[in-house]
Order: sequence, then C-alpha cells, then structure tokens
Amino acid sequence: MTTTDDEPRGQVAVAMPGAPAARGWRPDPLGVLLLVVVVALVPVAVTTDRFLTLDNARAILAATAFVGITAVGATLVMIAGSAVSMAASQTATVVAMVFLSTQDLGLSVALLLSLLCGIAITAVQGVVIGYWEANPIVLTIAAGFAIGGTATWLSGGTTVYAEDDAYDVLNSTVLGLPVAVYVLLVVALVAEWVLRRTTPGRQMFLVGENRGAARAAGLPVGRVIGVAWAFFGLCIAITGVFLASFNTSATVSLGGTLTLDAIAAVLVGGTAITGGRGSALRTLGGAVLISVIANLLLIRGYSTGAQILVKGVLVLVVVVLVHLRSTRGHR
Amino acid sequence: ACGGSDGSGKASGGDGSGPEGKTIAFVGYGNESPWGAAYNKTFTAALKDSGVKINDLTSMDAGTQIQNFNQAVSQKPDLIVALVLDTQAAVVPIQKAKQAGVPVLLVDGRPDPSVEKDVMAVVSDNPKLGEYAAQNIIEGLKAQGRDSGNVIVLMGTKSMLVTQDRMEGFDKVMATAPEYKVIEEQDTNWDPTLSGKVAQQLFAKHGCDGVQAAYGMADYMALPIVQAAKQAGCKVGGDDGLVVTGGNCFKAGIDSIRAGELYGTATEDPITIAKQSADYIERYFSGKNPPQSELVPEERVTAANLDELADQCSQA
Amino acid sequence: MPAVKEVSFTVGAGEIHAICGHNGAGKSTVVKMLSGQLAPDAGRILIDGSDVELRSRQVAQQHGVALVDQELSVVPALTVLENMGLGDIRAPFVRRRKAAVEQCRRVLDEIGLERVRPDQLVSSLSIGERQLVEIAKALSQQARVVILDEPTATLSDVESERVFAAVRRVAARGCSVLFVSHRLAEVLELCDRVTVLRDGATVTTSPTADLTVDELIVLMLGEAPRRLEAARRADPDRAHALSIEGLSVPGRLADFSLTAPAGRIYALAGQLGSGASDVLRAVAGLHSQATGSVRLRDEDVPFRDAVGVGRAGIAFVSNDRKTEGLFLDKTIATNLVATRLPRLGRGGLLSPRRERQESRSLASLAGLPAARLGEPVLALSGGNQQKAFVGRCLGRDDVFALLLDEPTRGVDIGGRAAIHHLLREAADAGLVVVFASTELEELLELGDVIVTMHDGRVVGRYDDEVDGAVLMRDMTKGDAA
Amino acid sequence: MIRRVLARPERVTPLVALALVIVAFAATPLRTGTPIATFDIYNALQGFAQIGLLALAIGLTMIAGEFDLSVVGTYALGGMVAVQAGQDSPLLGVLAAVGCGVAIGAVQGLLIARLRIPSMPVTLATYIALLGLTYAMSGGLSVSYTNFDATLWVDQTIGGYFSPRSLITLAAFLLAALLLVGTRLGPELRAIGGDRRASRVAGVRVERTLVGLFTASGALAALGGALLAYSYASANPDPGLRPLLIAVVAALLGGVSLAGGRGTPLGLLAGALCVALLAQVVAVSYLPDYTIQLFYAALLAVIVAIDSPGLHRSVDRLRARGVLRPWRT
Ligand SMILES: Nc1ncnc2c1ncn2[C@@H]1O[C@H](COP(=O)(O)OP(=O)(O)OP(=O)(O)O)[C@@H](O)[C@H]1O
Ligand SMILES: Nc1ncnc2c1ncn2[C@@H]1O[C@H](COP(=O)(O)OP(=O)(O)OP(=O)(O)O)[C@@H](O)[C@H]1O
Ligand SMILES: [Mg+2]
Ligand SMILES: [Mg+2]
Repeated sequence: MTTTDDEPRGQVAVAMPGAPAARGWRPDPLGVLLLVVVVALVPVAVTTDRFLTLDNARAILAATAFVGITAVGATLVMIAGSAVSMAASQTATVVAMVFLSTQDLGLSVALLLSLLCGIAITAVQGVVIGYWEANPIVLTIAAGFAIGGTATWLSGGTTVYAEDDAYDVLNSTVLGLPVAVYVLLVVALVAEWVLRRTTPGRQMFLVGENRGAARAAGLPVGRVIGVAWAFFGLCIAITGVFLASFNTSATVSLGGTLTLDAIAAVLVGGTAITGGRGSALRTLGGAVLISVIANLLLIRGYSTGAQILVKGVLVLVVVVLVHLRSTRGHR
Repeated sequence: ACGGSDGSGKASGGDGSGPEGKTIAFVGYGNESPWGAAYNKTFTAALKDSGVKINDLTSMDAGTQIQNFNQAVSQKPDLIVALVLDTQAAVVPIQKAKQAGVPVLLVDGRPDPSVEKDVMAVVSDNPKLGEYAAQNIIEGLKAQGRDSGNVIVLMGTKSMLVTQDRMEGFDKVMATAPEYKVIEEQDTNWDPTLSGKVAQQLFAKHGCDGVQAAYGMADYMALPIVQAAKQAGCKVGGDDGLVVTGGNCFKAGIDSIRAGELYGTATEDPITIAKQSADYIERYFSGKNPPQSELVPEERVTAANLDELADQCSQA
Repeated sequence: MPAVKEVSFTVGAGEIHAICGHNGAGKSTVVKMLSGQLAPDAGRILIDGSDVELRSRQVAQQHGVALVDQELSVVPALTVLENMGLGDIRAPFVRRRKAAVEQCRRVLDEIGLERVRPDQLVSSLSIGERQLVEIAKALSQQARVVILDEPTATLSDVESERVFAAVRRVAARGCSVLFVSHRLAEVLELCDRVTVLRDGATVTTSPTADLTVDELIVLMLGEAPRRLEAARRADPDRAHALSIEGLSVPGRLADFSLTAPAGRIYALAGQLGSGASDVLRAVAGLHSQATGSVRLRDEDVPFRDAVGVGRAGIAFVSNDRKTEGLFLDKTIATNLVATRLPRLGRGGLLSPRRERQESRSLASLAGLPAARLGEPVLALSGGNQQKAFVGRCLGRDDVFALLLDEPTRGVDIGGRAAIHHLLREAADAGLVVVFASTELEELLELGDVIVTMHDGRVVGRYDDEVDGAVLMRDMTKGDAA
Repeated sequence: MIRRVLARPERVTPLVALALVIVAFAATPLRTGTPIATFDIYNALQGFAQIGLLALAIGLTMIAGEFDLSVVGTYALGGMVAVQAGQDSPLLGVLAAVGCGVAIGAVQGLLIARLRIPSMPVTLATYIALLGLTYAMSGGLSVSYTNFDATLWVDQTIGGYFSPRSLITLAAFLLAALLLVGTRLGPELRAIGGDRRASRVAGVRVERTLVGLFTASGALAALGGALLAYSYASANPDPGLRPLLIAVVAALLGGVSLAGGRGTPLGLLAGALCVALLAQVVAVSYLPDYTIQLFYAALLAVIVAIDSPGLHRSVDRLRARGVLRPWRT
C-alpha cells in the first residue's frame, strides 16, 4: 500500500518521438475493395457465357430497379441518423393495394393517391422519430405490425385487382429498358441533388452526424428527419406502384424481402449506419453491385443459397471497410 | 362428384348424428394468403347452415400453426381440419391427435407418408396440376409448329410437398416430349417479385430465342414471367411467342389468357376445394363414411375451355 | 506532435503531489499513461522502485493505481453500489451484497454523501454527487497510488473540503496521491509538492510551502499573465436588449432576471452547478422544463424550443464542442455555415458559390487558415476548433444575441485573446453578448457587467471595477480571501 | 411517484405487461365459455420455448447496447445442423449446433469489439450470410428429423405444465439471472450498454465481455433452433424475419431498451412469457391471426412512448407552460 522509501519510487519519464505521422496519400479501403471486386469480377465475367451482353446488362438494371428505388430513399433516412426502417415492405404492399384498387379513378389520380398514401404512412413515423426521438427500429417494427395487421384485416386477405389496366404503361420499355429503371435513375439523381444542393439535404448530414449539436445549434432537427422519411415514403410508394403494375394484382405478402434487400443495398453503397455520411448514387452502385453478383452466380448456375451467402459476405466486408475508413486518422 | 379416391379405407368415426352441434378446430392458412383467405371464407360459409361450430386457429406462420394444432388436439373437438404449411412438422401433432382419439382431416397438401394412414384427407391433385402445366406447354409449342424448345420453370417453395408433387407430374409428362428441354428450374419461394426478378435474368441469360416456354407454378408467378419477357423485348403468346403456363388459377390469370398472353393454367382454386372439404365434413358427420382420402378434381384451363372455368377461377 | 515529451517526477509514500499546468500542457496525458489507458512510447514508470508496464487499466490496478478520470466516469445506468465495484479487480466475481452494501455505506458517509442510498441509480444524482461517488470509489480501493484528475472541478467548496479531508486520510495511510487541478489555491493548501508541466515537459518540482499562487502561475505560463483593461461602454438603444424575467429551471435555477442591452458584454460568473450555465441553456431552448419569460428586441422568445430560439435571433455556443457543438467529421467550411444554410440560397437551394464566399469570409473573421477550409474540423487543434465554433455565430444579420457557455474552454492564451477580440467586436457591432465562465481571469477580462451566481441564484452584480477576490467569494459563497 | 416509476422502466414494463396479459389470459373463459385447461398453460410454455432462447439471446446483447440481428440466422442454422448431425445421437446434434453458434458469435463479437463497429450492420450481414449458408446446406429443402424418440422426448409433458424443451429454456433464463444478478457480469453488461467510455475507464474489460456476450448469444440462439427442429422433427432453412421480430418484442416488453444499459434476465423472462401467453390468448379465443400483430403494435407503441426523450421534453414543455399539471413527486 505504500510506495516504499525515499529515493526513486514512482518515477515517470516519458518521451515520445517528435514528428507527427506523415500525412501522405492513404489508400481508401472502400476504393481498394471496389477495385479488388471489379478486378476479381473481370475474369469471371469474361468467362461467363452471356454475362457480358447488352441483354444481360438490361436484365441486371431491371432487377435492380424495385429494390434500388426504395434503397435510395432509405439512404436519406440512414444519413439523417435514423438507421433503418423495418416497415418498408408492408408499406409498399399497402401502396400497391391502394394503387390497384383506385385504378377506376384514372391512372393519374390513382398514382397521386398511392404516392400520398406512402408518404403519409412513412412521414408519420418520421415525425415521431424526429420530434419525439423515438427509437426508429422499435417504432418501425411496431409500424410494420400495425400496417401488416391492418392490411390483412381490411382486405380480408383477398387479392386486390385493378378495374382498369391503364397502369400497364408503367410496364412498358423505352430503348429496351423498363420505365422503372429510368425512374430509379431519376430518383437517385434527385436524391443526390437534394442531399448535396439543398438546405434540408445538407441538414440531414449534420443532424445525422451529431444530433445533439444540431439541436443546440437550433437546426430544425424534427423537420429535417421528417422530410427524410417523407422522401423515403415517396420512394417506397414508387416501388409499391411498380410492384403492383408488374404483378397486376396485390396480396398482403407482395412486399416480400424488400425491407432487408434495401438495407443491404444502402450498406453496400457505403452509407454509415450511424448517420452523417453516405450518398444516393453510391447506394445505386451498391444495389447494382448486388444485382451483378447475384446475376453472375445465377448464370453460372449457383444455387439460391450461394447467392444469398455471397450477398451477406459482401455486405459484411463493405460494412467493415466503411467503418475502418470512417475512423481513419482518429481514435 | 368426387375425384378418384384411393379406396384404401373408409373414414371411421363420426357418430352419424349429423353435423349439428359438432365442433371443428380449424387450423388453416391465415388470411394473409389470398388463397387462404378465399378458402377460409368459402369454407366457413359452406358450413354455416350445418350448425357446426368452427374454432378459428388459422395462421400463416408455420410455428404458430403447429402450436395451434397442438392446442386443437387438447381441446378434443369432434374434428380437426388442417391445412398445414410445414408437412413434416405436422407429423407429431397428427400422432398426438391419433393418441387422443381426435380425428384429423388434412386439406390441400397431402400428409407426410409416415402418418398417411392416420388422417383423412381432401387433397389437391398436385401431380395432376404439374401434368397439366406440361400438357399446356407441349400443346402450345406443338401449335406453334416447333420441333424443339427450351423450357424454364419457376417453382414455389421447394421444401413443400406441393411443389415436389407438381414437379413430379410435370417432369413425367415433359419426358413424353423429349424434343422440349427443361433448361432451368429455380426456386422462387411463391414470391411474385422474386419470380419477376429471376425471370428477367433468365431471359437475359438465354436470350429471347433461347427460351420458348415457361412454367410459373402459380398464376401470380407466371404473370411476372410474362411481364419480364415483354420488358426484355421477347414476344409472348401468338404464333411464335413465348408459351407461358401457370397454376392455382386466379382472376388475373384468366384475364391474361383472354388477352392471349398466358397460354393456360390449371385449377386448384380455393373455392372448389373449400366446398368439397365442407361437403366431406357434412358427409363424415352424417355417418356417410366418405373415403379416407379424396382427391379434388383438377381442370386444365386454356383458351379452349376458358368460359366454363372462368367463374370458378375468378373468386380469388 | 507529441502531447508529452519529457516528464519526470517522483511521488513519495504518503505524499500528496500536485501536477499543474495550463490547458493542454499534458497533465491528463500523463495521468492516462500512469493509469494504464495509454502506453508511453518511451520512458519508465517505477512503483516501489521496480519497473512496471501498465498495459491496461487492470494491470494498473494490480500495481495499486486507482484513478478519478478528468471526465466523469460513473455509469448513470447503474446504482451507486454497482458503480463502486465496477471494474475493480479486487471485487469478487460472485457478488457479496451484504458486505458490499455496508462497505459502500461507510465510504459514502466518509465523503459526506449521507443522503445517498447505495441502491439509488446514479442517474438520479446531481453532477456533484456523481463526482463524489467516483472519488469515494477511488479512495476506497486501498490503492498504493491514487490519481485524481481535476476531481473538484464540479464540486462546491463544502464538498471539496470533504474530498480534501478524505484525501488526507488516504495519504496518512501511506498512499501516494497524485492531484491534478486548475484551482491553484486549493493545490497549495492540500498538496505537499507540485510538479509544473508546460507544453508536455516538466518545468520544475517544488514544495508547495515555497510557492504562492502568483509564482505558480508564472511557472505554468512562463510569464505573468497580462490583464487587459476592461473597456466598458454605455448601452446604446435600450430596445435592443435581451430581457430575462423570472427564469427558473427545477432543481437548477431559481427566479433569474437580467436585462442585457446590446453593446456590452454580460458575464455570468459561477462554478459548475451554480446555474450560470443553466441560464444560457434555458434561454437557448435546451431546458424543456424552464419557466419564466424571455424577450429579445421586444419580441417574445419561445425559449423552450431550440428552433424557435434560433429563429428569434439567438445563437448559442455550448460548453461542450464535441457533443453539442461541432460536426467533427465535416469540413471546416461546412461547420462555419452550418447554422445559416437557409440564407445561402433561395427556396431551400444552396448556392455553392455563396457557400464558398461565406465560409471564406467567416474563416478570415475567425482567424482560421482559409487554405484548410476543406479539411475536417477534427484536424484542427482544440483552440482552432473553438474559433470555428464561435465564428459560426458571427457575421449574421439575423442574430441579435450571442450566448456563450465557457467560450474559451481548453484554449491557450493566444486563442483566448483572439476569441475575446471576436466577442468584443460582436458587441461593438450591436449584439447582445452574454457568457458564462468559471475562470476569474476571463470574467474580468471580458465581462463589462459581471453577475455572480451560486446554487442556482444570483449573488451579486458588478457594473464597475471589481476585485477578483470578491467574485471568488461570491462564486464560492465563502468569505473574502 | 410516476416519475420515479418511469425512471426504472426495466422493472415496471415487464411486470405491467405480464400482469395485463395474465389478466387477458384469465379472462379468456369469459369469451370462450371453456375454463382454462392445464394444457393451455403447457402449450403457452411451448410457445415460450419456441421464442424464449431467441429473446434471451437478443435481449442480453441489447442490455449491453448492442443489437444482434443474426440470432435468427443462427437459430435457423442451429436447427439445420442439429438435424443433419444428430440423426443418430440427438445430443451430438445439439452440441454441433451450439458449437456452430459459439463460433459464429465469437467471430462477430471479435469484429464488433475489436474494430468497434456498430453491431447492427455486422449482424445483419451475418444474418443474410447464414441464411444463405443454411439454404445451401439443405438445398432449400426442409430437412426432416427421423429420430422420433428425440422428438417425443423434447415435448413430453412433465408435471402437466412443462416439457423438457420449456424447462431447458426456463433453466437458461434462470442461469442467466443467476450469473447476472449474482456476479460482476450483470453490472458490467449494463455499464457497457450505459456508458462504454466510463466502463473502460473504470476498468471493465469491455472487449472481452462483448466477445463473450456475442458468443453466448450465438450459443443460445443455436440451442433454441436445435430444440425447435427436434420438436418439429424438421428443420426449416428460412424461418423468415418473424421470429426475430417477436424476440425483439419480447425483449422490449422485458424492459430492455435498444439504447442499452437497462434490463434483467428475469425481465426478459417476463417479456418472453408475455409474448407466448398473448399468442395463446389469441389462439384459445379464436381471434384472427392478424390481431396478434395489432397487439404487438399497440404494446410497442407504449414502449416507444416511454422511451422517447423528445416526447418527455414535449410533456415537460407543456407542463412548464402550465398546460398540464405538474407531477406529484
Ligand atoms: N487523443 C489525442 N490525440 C492527439 N492529441 C491529443 C489527444 N489527447 C490530447 N491530445 C493533445 O495532447 C495535449 C495534452 O493534452 P492533455 O489532455 O494532457 O492536457 P491537460 O494538461 O490535461 O489539459 P486540461 O487542463 O485542459 O485538462 C494537448 O495539446 C491535446 O490537444
Ligand atoms: N487528428 C489530427 N489530424 C491531423 N492534424 C492534427 C490532428 N490533430 C491535431 N492536428 C494538428 O496538429 C497541430 C497541433 O494540434 P494540437 O491539438 O496539439 O494543438 P494544441 O497545442 O492543443 O492547440 P490548442 O491550444 O489550440 O488546442 C494543429 O496544427 C492541428 O491541426
Ligand atoms: Mg486534463
Ligand atoms: Mg488542444
């Protein structure tokens, strides 16, 4: 209990090297990964029959469209710091039902109503998350149960059909690509523009990075988060409308695995789940990358299991790299 | 008007006192499934006037269903009517029901072979449905005058007996026309969105000229194939377009056949089987000793007989 | 840059040894190395004459080192009892509740926390009580070396006295105590010897009996601090005032009123827990339970709503730039314009050109290098970070009042002068400036009107010349030194 | 008073929730006309066994401020491994499954603790990968378990109310409770969830504890999956997200918060029982299946409200403006 007698007892002598670490070029792990993936994909792609064809490129884009649109919306929400929504697929399903059941009012009215419905359902969650600081995961799990349960209750589980097939125009192709692909591109560009060039977009980054600081600075935290969720709702609604048109009918399980697929795409796009960093265009890239790999495996005849496994590993690797990159230089 | 029964035995039990006052534990599919919803509605309505009390234990979650099945056994109803999601998991509850002396009527999917003898069954003729799909494809391709062709198949959840039975029937008939080759079989999990996605990629992989026919195991899986083909720029139907066939006929499928896109489908509509199972129950309770296992007659649906079956198929 | 270059000192058994130095001198870094949180790149640490390698907190504990960290390190989610045993390597794996409760009760009583129950959640304690719990925990660990890094920063004088008594008891048992503090008078009173650090190196070690506070300050800073003459100006237009009436925050602040006209700088003098900081936070909309009324330029300020406060023309600089201030990962430019985005374009659109212009002009106003605008704020030194934080609120024509909580926390003397200069200019430009501080020098240097506070109430108000000793007496509610 | 109660929701939430559900359960005879049978309780406990270990696995990680989404993947894999490895010896199957769970949990724990990555994306990725792995192992097919002795054994009734499966689950909860209440581990877990920096400074071995925690979580989930597969005599390659969501509901009802630092194993036990009883209430009163979703939604809504700081501030604001009457404390 004592530090012994008189002379040198608790002596501290510390010296640290004088020069700070050289701040030269450092490889960006995410960039390196992308390079590695692309380099690794090239020989596989070249040796895979019918992979490098225009038709296949089209198919990959078409397969990306539905999940991609929702993922772009989810990017904004994740950037604004509210992590993820567990209710995306239920919301898309409800929107699809609304869209088909209102077809008799005319395509544009149906479109308007269903988009509003998606925005309203999702924005309400966003407002609660933004203003009340509710935990987004708990809230959206609750919302998922509520939406799914109510949809089953009200529809009685029956399939919803359209009275009119005007919606078929949404299934048409332009220059060989389905309309949904163009919509995906537009949505991604708009989202990127909103994030980079508008006040609410910039504020999403700020709120997501440090909500406490944003609040103390008097930024409209609740409103910003609400806007992000409303945009997300719009994206889910667009996905729902396309799902409805593509399937021509809607059932309670129409949304399928949309929720997790969208989250995977956002994560592979390098958006940080803690908020404050990310990009809609990179999410688009992430969604395409997942599709490319799934397509490659499909064409090479790998099982569904292998496709899912590779997707999971890809998400894991990107998550780790994104994290390493974000903490480079500090900590 | 019942289909072939195996005649291996008569359903014993049923005291012949009629359905009045009897209790049924109904462990069916939940209303989340449109097929289930239509079945549940028709089935309940059909038994309404008979005085049978139906205890609703339906669920679309496989685990909950098994638990509900056990619950049903403990309540010792006069009959358990079950449409099970996980055939294998239902084996133990069925054995328990047998021990407890509660009769079980299995509807839709056939029981696991190990308990085949322990239950009554009103089952869809799944092998037949697969055969019909193959017949549609062969007929369609022949009509186009093709002497060769590639076929893709998008199945329902592979782990289910329903899927396996249909594939068996399908493969059997396809074997009779070796000039047509099945080049892809993908499990798309009864998921319309996934079917569409996989179809898109298969068309890209093989090109429009690499696929002549497609089988989507249910109409809601076949229609996304049609959409995917159209979006890939492939011709659907007509003299030289893709021949697509479905199953579990739905209204959307009928409409599509009318539009000349879907070549054909087959029944297994929930209405027919609901009515037949309700009828079976009335016979059972009235002591008419229905056969232990009944098959629901299935119909092939094409443009030729569309009008006769449109009504039956348009309920879900 | 090494945070610590060359530090050597020796602490005897039973000695209370102080480490002093200005902000950023490297005191906490030394403490981190001694407590196993940071590995030294070179050098030796000896305990009882033998070399030790303190790789982790656990190893440090095995060598008998107990620590009170500079940052409050009790876990609010646990009870007092659970916190006492948390991370203590001597605590048995299987908890023995009865013995632990008794021990905890005794330790709490010794440090003057008779009111606190061992089963109480720490989250229900005040900040001062939490700090005392942490100190009590370290002192009860039967350590050979106890390190206390600014243990009294959040304590009242009475509480501090209790801590000193406990520290003396521990030292009397033969334990070495390392005491880091900015409160120089208490250092001289409590400690036997003091080691002064400057820029990461030892300046000297000397017995406290040979030193006065002024001599110690000279040792720390290298030269005696120059005191700027307080320039006091008359109030211009009275309508431009910020007036606070009957502001109360339950448990923190009682019935505070102040009218602060534009042009003069108002200083709220008070130690942590005095309510000075709470006045500013309440006005800034960060205390949702606040009551009273606040008016700026004859308009009501919706002071329970941070967004409304901002819209009413009040900008707030909190005392914690890390969690409530800057967006550390974002660039300096982004941080500078973060609060004025709606004005950098029309209809919600940002104009990159105007953003660039604005951030450049703000950087030059705040004295930040324009060349580094694209770097993340994190790369700046603490002082420059603070400049960016304060600079963010300047040069806005929609801001009429600046509220600053500890505007120069952790900033060296040069940076401090620069920030003071900025605030002075802001006041001259017609802004209401109110700041809260615990530092006498800053209060005297910057405050035109000084309001002293203690225990949630105003003690005195000084519009004219005032002696630092008077302020100190007010702030500690003790007798004049 | 209310304030003091709200300060410790980990004690109040599970008790109130469980009390409500028990009342609802006790009231079912009013609706159905048949009294509650022993079997009803047995079956509710079977439901508890189905979800309990999963809820414990995810709940423990939530106490430490983490969120292990991969438990449902481990759950599926555990079932598959147990069925494939345990055809001859059920014990071997369980051991193999738990071994897999331990390995998966340890790897994740190392990633999360060493690199300090948020657990949610890591475990989400692992979940997807495990799903793929299980799918690949079985070719997408349900694999049946032919050792019927084991199937009958795990579900045999013991004392009318219990089965070995529900007893094992109960034992896991009690063991966890014993460990967390009786040893340093409990406060340490909550400290890690409540304030990680402070725990490090205090000397808690944060990394080691986290690795251990994820390992335990993986083992529990795999054990749960294995027992379930034995009980069903088959392993399903894709259980869907629903078990996960229900486990989260159970944990939240058990007084755990996603923010971490709060919760006890006994609370989790109450939460899991609550969810199981609720399912039983819906089953025995012949309510449609979707009603249970609405119940979950309603219960979660209450929890969201209790746990929303912004809502508390709004209430404070209203009270400060005199719109609401102040709390009596
Ligand atoms: N993690 C870190 N990385 C880099 N530099 C650091 C880190 N922590 C501290 N520093 C720097 O090391 C120097 C010494 O810091 P330290 O915290 O030891 O100062 P201090 O004397 O305790 O100051 P104060 O009185 O404000 O507590 C400062 O220049 C600081 O900026
Ligand atoms: N994480 C970092 N990355 C890059 N450069 C850094 C980092 N931290 C500090 N620097 C640079 O090192 C220099 C010294 O920083 P440091 O924080 O030690 O300053 P300081 O002495 O504490 O100054 P101040 O008193 O203003 O806090 C600064 O120019 C700063 O920009
Ligand atoms: Mg320090
Ligand atoms: Mg510094």
